[in-house]
Amino acid sequence: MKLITAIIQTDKLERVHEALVKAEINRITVSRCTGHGRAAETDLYRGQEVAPDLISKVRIDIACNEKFTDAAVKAILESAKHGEAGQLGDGKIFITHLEECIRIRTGERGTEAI
Amino acid sequence: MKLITAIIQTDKLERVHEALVKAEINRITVSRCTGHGRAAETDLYRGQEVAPDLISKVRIDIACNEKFTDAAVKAILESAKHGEAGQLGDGKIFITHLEECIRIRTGERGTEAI
Amino acid sequence: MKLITAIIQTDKLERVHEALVKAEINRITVSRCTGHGRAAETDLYRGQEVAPDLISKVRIDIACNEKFTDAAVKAILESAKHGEAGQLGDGKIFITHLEECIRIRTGERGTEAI
Amino acid sequence: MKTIIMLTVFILLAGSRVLFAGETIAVDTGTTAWMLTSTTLVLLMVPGLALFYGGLVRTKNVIGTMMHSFAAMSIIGVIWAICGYSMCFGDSHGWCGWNWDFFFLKGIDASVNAETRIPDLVFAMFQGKFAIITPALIAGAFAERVKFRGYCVFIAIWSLVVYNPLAHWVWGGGFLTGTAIDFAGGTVIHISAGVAGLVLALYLGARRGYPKIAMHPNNLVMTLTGAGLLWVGWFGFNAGSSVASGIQTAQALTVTQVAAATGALTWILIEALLHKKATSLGFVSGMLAGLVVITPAAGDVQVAGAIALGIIASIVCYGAVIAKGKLKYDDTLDVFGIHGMAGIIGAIGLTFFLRPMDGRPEFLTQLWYQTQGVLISIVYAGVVTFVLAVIIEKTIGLKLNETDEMSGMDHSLHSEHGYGLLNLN
Amino acid sequence: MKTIIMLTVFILLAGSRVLFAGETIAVDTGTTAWMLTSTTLVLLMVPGLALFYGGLVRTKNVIGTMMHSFAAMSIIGVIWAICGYSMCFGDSHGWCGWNWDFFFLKGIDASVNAETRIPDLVFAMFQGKFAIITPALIAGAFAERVKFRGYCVFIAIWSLVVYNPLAHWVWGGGFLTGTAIDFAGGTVIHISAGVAGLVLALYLGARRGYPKIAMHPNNLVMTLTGAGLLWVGWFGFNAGSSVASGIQTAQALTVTQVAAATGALTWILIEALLHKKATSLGFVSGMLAGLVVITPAAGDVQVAGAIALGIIASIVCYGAVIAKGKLKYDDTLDVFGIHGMAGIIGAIGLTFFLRPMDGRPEFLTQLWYQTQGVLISIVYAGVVTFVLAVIIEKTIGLKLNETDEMSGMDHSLHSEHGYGLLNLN
Amino acid sequence: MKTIIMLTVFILLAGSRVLFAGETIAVDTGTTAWMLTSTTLVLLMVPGLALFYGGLVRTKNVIGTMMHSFAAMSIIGVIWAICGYSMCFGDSHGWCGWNWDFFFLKGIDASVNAETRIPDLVFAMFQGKFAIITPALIAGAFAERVKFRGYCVFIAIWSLVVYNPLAHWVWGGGFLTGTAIDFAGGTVIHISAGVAGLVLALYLGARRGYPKIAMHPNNLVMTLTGAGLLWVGWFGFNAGSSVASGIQTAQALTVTQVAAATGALTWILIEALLHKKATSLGFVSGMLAGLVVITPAAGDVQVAGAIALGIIASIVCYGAVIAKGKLKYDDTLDVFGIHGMAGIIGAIGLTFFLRPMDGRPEFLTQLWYQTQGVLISIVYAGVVTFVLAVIIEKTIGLKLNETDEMSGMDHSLHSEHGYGLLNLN
Ligand SMILES: Nc1ncnc2c1ncn2[C@@H]1O[C@H](COP(=O)(O)OP(=O)(O)O)[C@@H](O)[C@H]1O
Ligand SMILES: Nc1ncnc2c1ncn2[C@@H]1O[C@H](COP(=O)(O)OP(=O)(O)O)[C@@H](O)[C@H]1O
Ligand SMILES: Nc1ncnc2c1ncn2[C@@H]1O[C@H](COP(=O)(O)OP(=O)(O)O)[C@@H](O)[C@H]1O
Repeated sequence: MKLITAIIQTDKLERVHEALVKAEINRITVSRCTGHGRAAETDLYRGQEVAPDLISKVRIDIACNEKFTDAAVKAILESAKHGEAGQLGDGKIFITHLEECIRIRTGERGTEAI
Repeated sequence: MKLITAIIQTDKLERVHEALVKAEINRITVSRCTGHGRAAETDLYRGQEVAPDLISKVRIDIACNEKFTDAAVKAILESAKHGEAGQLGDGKIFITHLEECIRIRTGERGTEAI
Repeated sequence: MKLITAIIQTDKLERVHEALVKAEINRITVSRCTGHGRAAETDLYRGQEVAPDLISKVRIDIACNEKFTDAAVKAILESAKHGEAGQLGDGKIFITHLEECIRIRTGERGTEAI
Repeated sequence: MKTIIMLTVFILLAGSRVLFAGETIAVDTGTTAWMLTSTTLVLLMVPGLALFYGGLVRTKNVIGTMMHSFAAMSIIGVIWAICGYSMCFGDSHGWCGWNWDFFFLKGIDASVNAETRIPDLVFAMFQGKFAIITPALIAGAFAERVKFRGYCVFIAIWSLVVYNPLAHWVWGGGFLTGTAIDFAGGTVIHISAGVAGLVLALYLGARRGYPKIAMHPNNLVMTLTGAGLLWVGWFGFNAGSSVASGIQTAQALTVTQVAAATGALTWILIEALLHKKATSLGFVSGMLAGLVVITPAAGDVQVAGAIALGIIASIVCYGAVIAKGKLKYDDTLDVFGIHGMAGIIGAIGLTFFLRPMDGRPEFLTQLWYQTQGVLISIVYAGVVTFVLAVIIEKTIGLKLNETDEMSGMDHSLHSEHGYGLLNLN
Repeated sequence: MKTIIMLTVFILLAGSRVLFAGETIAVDTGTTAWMLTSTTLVLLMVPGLALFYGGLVRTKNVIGTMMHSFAAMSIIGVIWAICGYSMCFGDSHGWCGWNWDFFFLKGIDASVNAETRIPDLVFAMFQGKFAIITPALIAGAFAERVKFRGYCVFIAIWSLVVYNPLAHWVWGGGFLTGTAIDFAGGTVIHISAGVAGLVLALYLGARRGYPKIAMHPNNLVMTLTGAGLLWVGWFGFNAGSSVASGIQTAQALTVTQVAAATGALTWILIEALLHKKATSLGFVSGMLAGLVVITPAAGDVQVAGAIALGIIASIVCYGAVIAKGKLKYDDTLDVFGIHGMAGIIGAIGLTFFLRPMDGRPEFLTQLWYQTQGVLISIVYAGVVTFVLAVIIEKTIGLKLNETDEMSGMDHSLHSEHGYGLLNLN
Repeated sequence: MKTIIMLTVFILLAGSRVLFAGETIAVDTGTTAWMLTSTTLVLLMVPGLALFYGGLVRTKNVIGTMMHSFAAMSIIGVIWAICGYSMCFGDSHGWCGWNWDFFFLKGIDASVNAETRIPDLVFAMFQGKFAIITPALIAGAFAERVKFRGYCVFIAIWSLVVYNPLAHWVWGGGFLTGTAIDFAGGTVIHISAGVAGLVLALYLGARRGYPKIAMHPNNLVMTLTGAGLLWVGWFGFNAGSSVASGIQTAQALTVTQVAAATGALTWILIEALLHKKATSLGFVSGMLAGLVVITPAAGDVQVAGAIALGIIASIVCYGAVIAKGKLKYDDTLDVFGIHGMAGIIGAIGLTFFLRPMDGRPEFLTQLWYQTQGVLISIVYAGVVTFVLAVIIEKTIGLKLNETDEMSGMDHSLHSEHGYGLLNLN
């Protein structure tokens, strides 16, 4: 099992979610985070353009079985990119190994429980 | 060492926390997240029942030594379930391998530092 | 590749961020969390000192290549400590193995993409 | 001698230091005080509305939505002083009024109304706040999907071609003045705003994802706060519309309070019956329905009538909101469902509860007057709004494009974020 | 001739257009204006209180807590117009007043009070706001653990059997009228609410986890905002209670301002001394103590007295709050510790600072009058509240069950979330 | 007989029940009502300012920043009643006024002003609110980096040695009274606060990381709400400064409304031109510039003048804020850039738009009077503030140390968190 963590732009959450659902990945956990990468979004503050240090991002965590990993990554890659060429700040996907997964409701473990 | 990540219902945080403390697990990190699983909670919006897409959840991260893992999981399983049978949306527990743990205050490493 | 997760005190975010930048680690993801450890911060509530159960903390996630890991840890350790001796609540650093990293903008993978 | 004494008394007592050649009109300081206060209270409704609406949209649109109210405050604020007052309350010329003396409010700089005994400027400012709030109300119907520039141009022109004429017809000496009862703006304000909102919601189409995706209020605390300010401000709105500080003022304030309370109570009782829950949004929706329904009627019905109207309004508006859900059109914040519907009920329904008074027309005559006012208001506001919307959409654009809608108005239109606190800073 | 002139003058000057058969009472537009304003200001205290209380509870209860204030606004709002006013200010019948003429406020639709020269409806509405705020205050004592339905029924009945009689006794011509000084509601409002709160807090028991688990205010910004609105609204509360727009009004406003400022300052000085920190919650608590303590005294003490009372109230309330912590009972938002205690201090303490005036009773007589008022208020409110609470708890239920308490009132009772912004939306 | 009739009329009509030995001054209930309302409205500006400023700082300083406004409310609230009023409006003694009768407001407990016909206490309270808001304004300049204790001491002394003398000179019978026009406090309030803010910002130095690190407003919703309350409260501020309820009051209210609307509109038009975005912060900044610029001029210019001043103020303030960015000094919330600059423009610029009136000095004379007032205000406030700042910094400390600044004022100074909701609770 893998744990896929994607950091994406806030305005793409809806689309990524839709893409994942289309790829039959229905269970996700989402949280707010703030990122510092290469992107530089500007806000206006009393007539001055201000590039905030830390930019709002969304973090999506997906636990999935190996065979779904590629589909999930593909869905995210396609839906989270701004335009054809992508934009600075479009985000990253991190994948780690997931040793165990347990469904609290039933106590099921492992791939069943994903 | 293991990193246990549990996604639970918000109303269970207090109970899970208590259960963990009873199981002698005192250090935890908690954060808000939003989940999309099989659960469907409804809100009322001007007389219409609305099933939000994303539901508030709580994420608990616990780093612990191998020998505490089972106790921790057990404590969560018992305290996070709604009723005997459990409810849709009760959540998941994910376990990954933790390679290193460092206490910032002292610089201690490894199992000592948990 | 490693995924470094540091839980630090909120007032140290600025300094840690600066230290990381100095160590040439420019990309980080930050989020709010709440911790329960050994620390006991007190708030005043109508004349009564109240030790909240859960204390505000900041979580920093850094994905980096192996060779940067030590530099990152060192930077955090030095900048996140309160005073010479450190303080209860200064936080922890957790390190897990990162299997894959993908840049959404370009689709690059692996160490390139960090 | 009588005259001498009286003049002396006038000058000494009435607190007025400005006398006019020939005629001597003393300011009534008491009435003026209340009208100044009312003006202030109605202005308070604008931030109140900004909070009310702002709390109901999604996080990414909170600033953009608040800006709709604030923009009305400044755009109409300027236009009104320049020519709006003149169009509404100038000498009647059919479609609208006009009086060069009122241009830039120059000619009323120091004049006092002989009947109400308040400075004309106070009346002008009081009325100006109504002109401000009306377009701000409309904004709720197409919240979360409108361009700021288009919106600004829209309300400016709408105010000139819809609001000002309507207000002139009903209040300013136009052809409806003296027939239809519209104490504080049921037809002029709520029906016209409600209908305009409906037309725009239909013309612009729904938000992306509506109604499939649930769109949660970002801050109900804010909405409740706004509702509180609206209730408070409405006392100025209705009780101020007596342009007095006397018995009718007291009557208007009383029924306003009672209708709001009844409306709120009714709505949560309906919810309790149907869902076993009473929501805060339901509470404020019912409150609003009650406030709107009593607006045209405030000077002319009594407590029992206010209770009846409050109950009816809440029930009907509840139904209208449910119906919207069924019909699947996207009147984001139910401007038509609440302001439009309750306005219509109030304007027509008041006929059934009129305070007995000498010289009233017969029941059926009055009912016809009221219905006529409502119909004219609906048709005129509907048609002109539609034409205006089409013109603006085709020229400078009114509907937000999908990308900007998804990023949210705050980011795409204003380069800001409502809640920096969500970030680490 | 004198009469003729005078009548002419009346009609021309006094801004009144409603004259009554036989007697001629002209409305005083100025006093009316201030009383209308005061009514509005006291209404503003209701959302103010909703913000104040709402900010102090945990996130999951913010809407439920705000709804307590709003519900009072609508439930008591309706009851008051129907029968509350009659029970308080109708002809005295011992336990309460009654006057069929006041039923649905019908008989005072157009009458003017001969002494104050304001329309009776204005007075009725002004007093109605007091009836609204009193039960809303109680809600703080059992915040975070009460059923909404039970609460609604409770305040409705409490208003009828506790508030209305008390108000009648002290203000409406009952047996305490004319003895105990209670300018704007020290006994009637704050003591009765404080004691009722204490009784309920004890009867319902503590929140789960109290006092072991620290329960943090979810939004101090909101609490401060609410406190600001309360301060502002209190000017209507106290200065309006003069039912005039003159010197006593000015005196009441002045001491209100001074006592609030002193109370706030005292509390943060205590904190600074004991903890080397000055908290915002301390500031507003002291402010509230100052406002409450001056409420019964506002028309009868001077600046120096207001300062003294503000200091004493803050010190005593600080102590009371600490004591609560020691005694471990769970008066969630310190309704007794602040409203109850400061109300008692004010009601009795004012005797020491009375403005010298002819015709006052002797010091000890007055002190006894005051003590008597306080005691009656404590005993009556305490006993009746207890009986009522038991009845409601045993029938429809008052205390929230543990599961719902843990989920939070917002979710379990109202199906809503206060801050959608915390989610991604 | 004339006298007898008149006296009878006085007593019967004017609503006054307090007559003085010898002279008979009846309270004008209407004017009193409006002045009481104005007092309340100006008080509302204090929480308004707390919200406005509080929303603009970083999350960790939100409570600390709000406390600046609230602290002013209580500290100056007490000082003013004790001696501030006496220093401002007592008999002139050169540097300041003094009148033992006004000490603790004792001597004016029941007196009525013969000219304005309002109780002296009302005037004292109205003026007191101005004394409160001025130091609260300054706080914006050194927000996020000042010790609470130092701040409290600073504003207390500043009020005594800067505000009170200045107010005395301009309004209280001092050497500027009758020459410089300063209707509602352009020089006394905004220029003095702006200059004091600038001096302190320069003396205390920038926040850590400024201007490199972007410091985001934590809550623009809150700032907009505060701005709304400021606009509303400003009606009391300016229209109340007529100390009447008549024509000049109406004029002041009108131009206040128009200037605010124009200022806001101008600022967002500038932004639209330069950046193709209109921000909400820009809107409220322009609104504020408009409100400040009209403050000294409110009683003496007409609508067209208000529009002109609003436009000019917005443009200049926009420039001033940009200039600050270039000069890299850290006037956190642009107290100088907005209040200082707009105050100066208003005080001098009003000369160009004066309402034609008999008995005005020549244009150049008036221009010189105005300039003189501005210069004296700048120099006096600047120098004394500097001296005071140095003394306080060297003794009890004014600037926050770096550690506390990084933890945030809320935690380090007040042991609180503004938004508990961000945590899980
Ligand atoms: N190595 C990393 N560790 C942690 N977070 C990262 C890392 N790289 C990127 N991120 C997250 O992804 C977001 C987008 O990164 P960015 O550098 O702007 O994208 P890109 O590399 O495509 O230009 C950042 O704001 C940050 O939150
Ligand atoms: N595979 C997963 N990946 C990420 N998060 C998950 C996954 N499965 C469940 N979750 C999280 O757990 C929460 C509860 O899941 P849900 O499907 O409702 O529980 P159950 O499977 O017991 O019905 C979800 O809202 C989501 O946040
Ligand atoms: N084993 C752990 N699992 C999860 N989070 C932890 C763990 N240990 C510490 N933390 C996080 O780090 C924070 C600081 O821990 P604390 O125990 O106060 O530090 P120290 O061990 O240096 O005294 C805690 O508030 C918690 O959020």
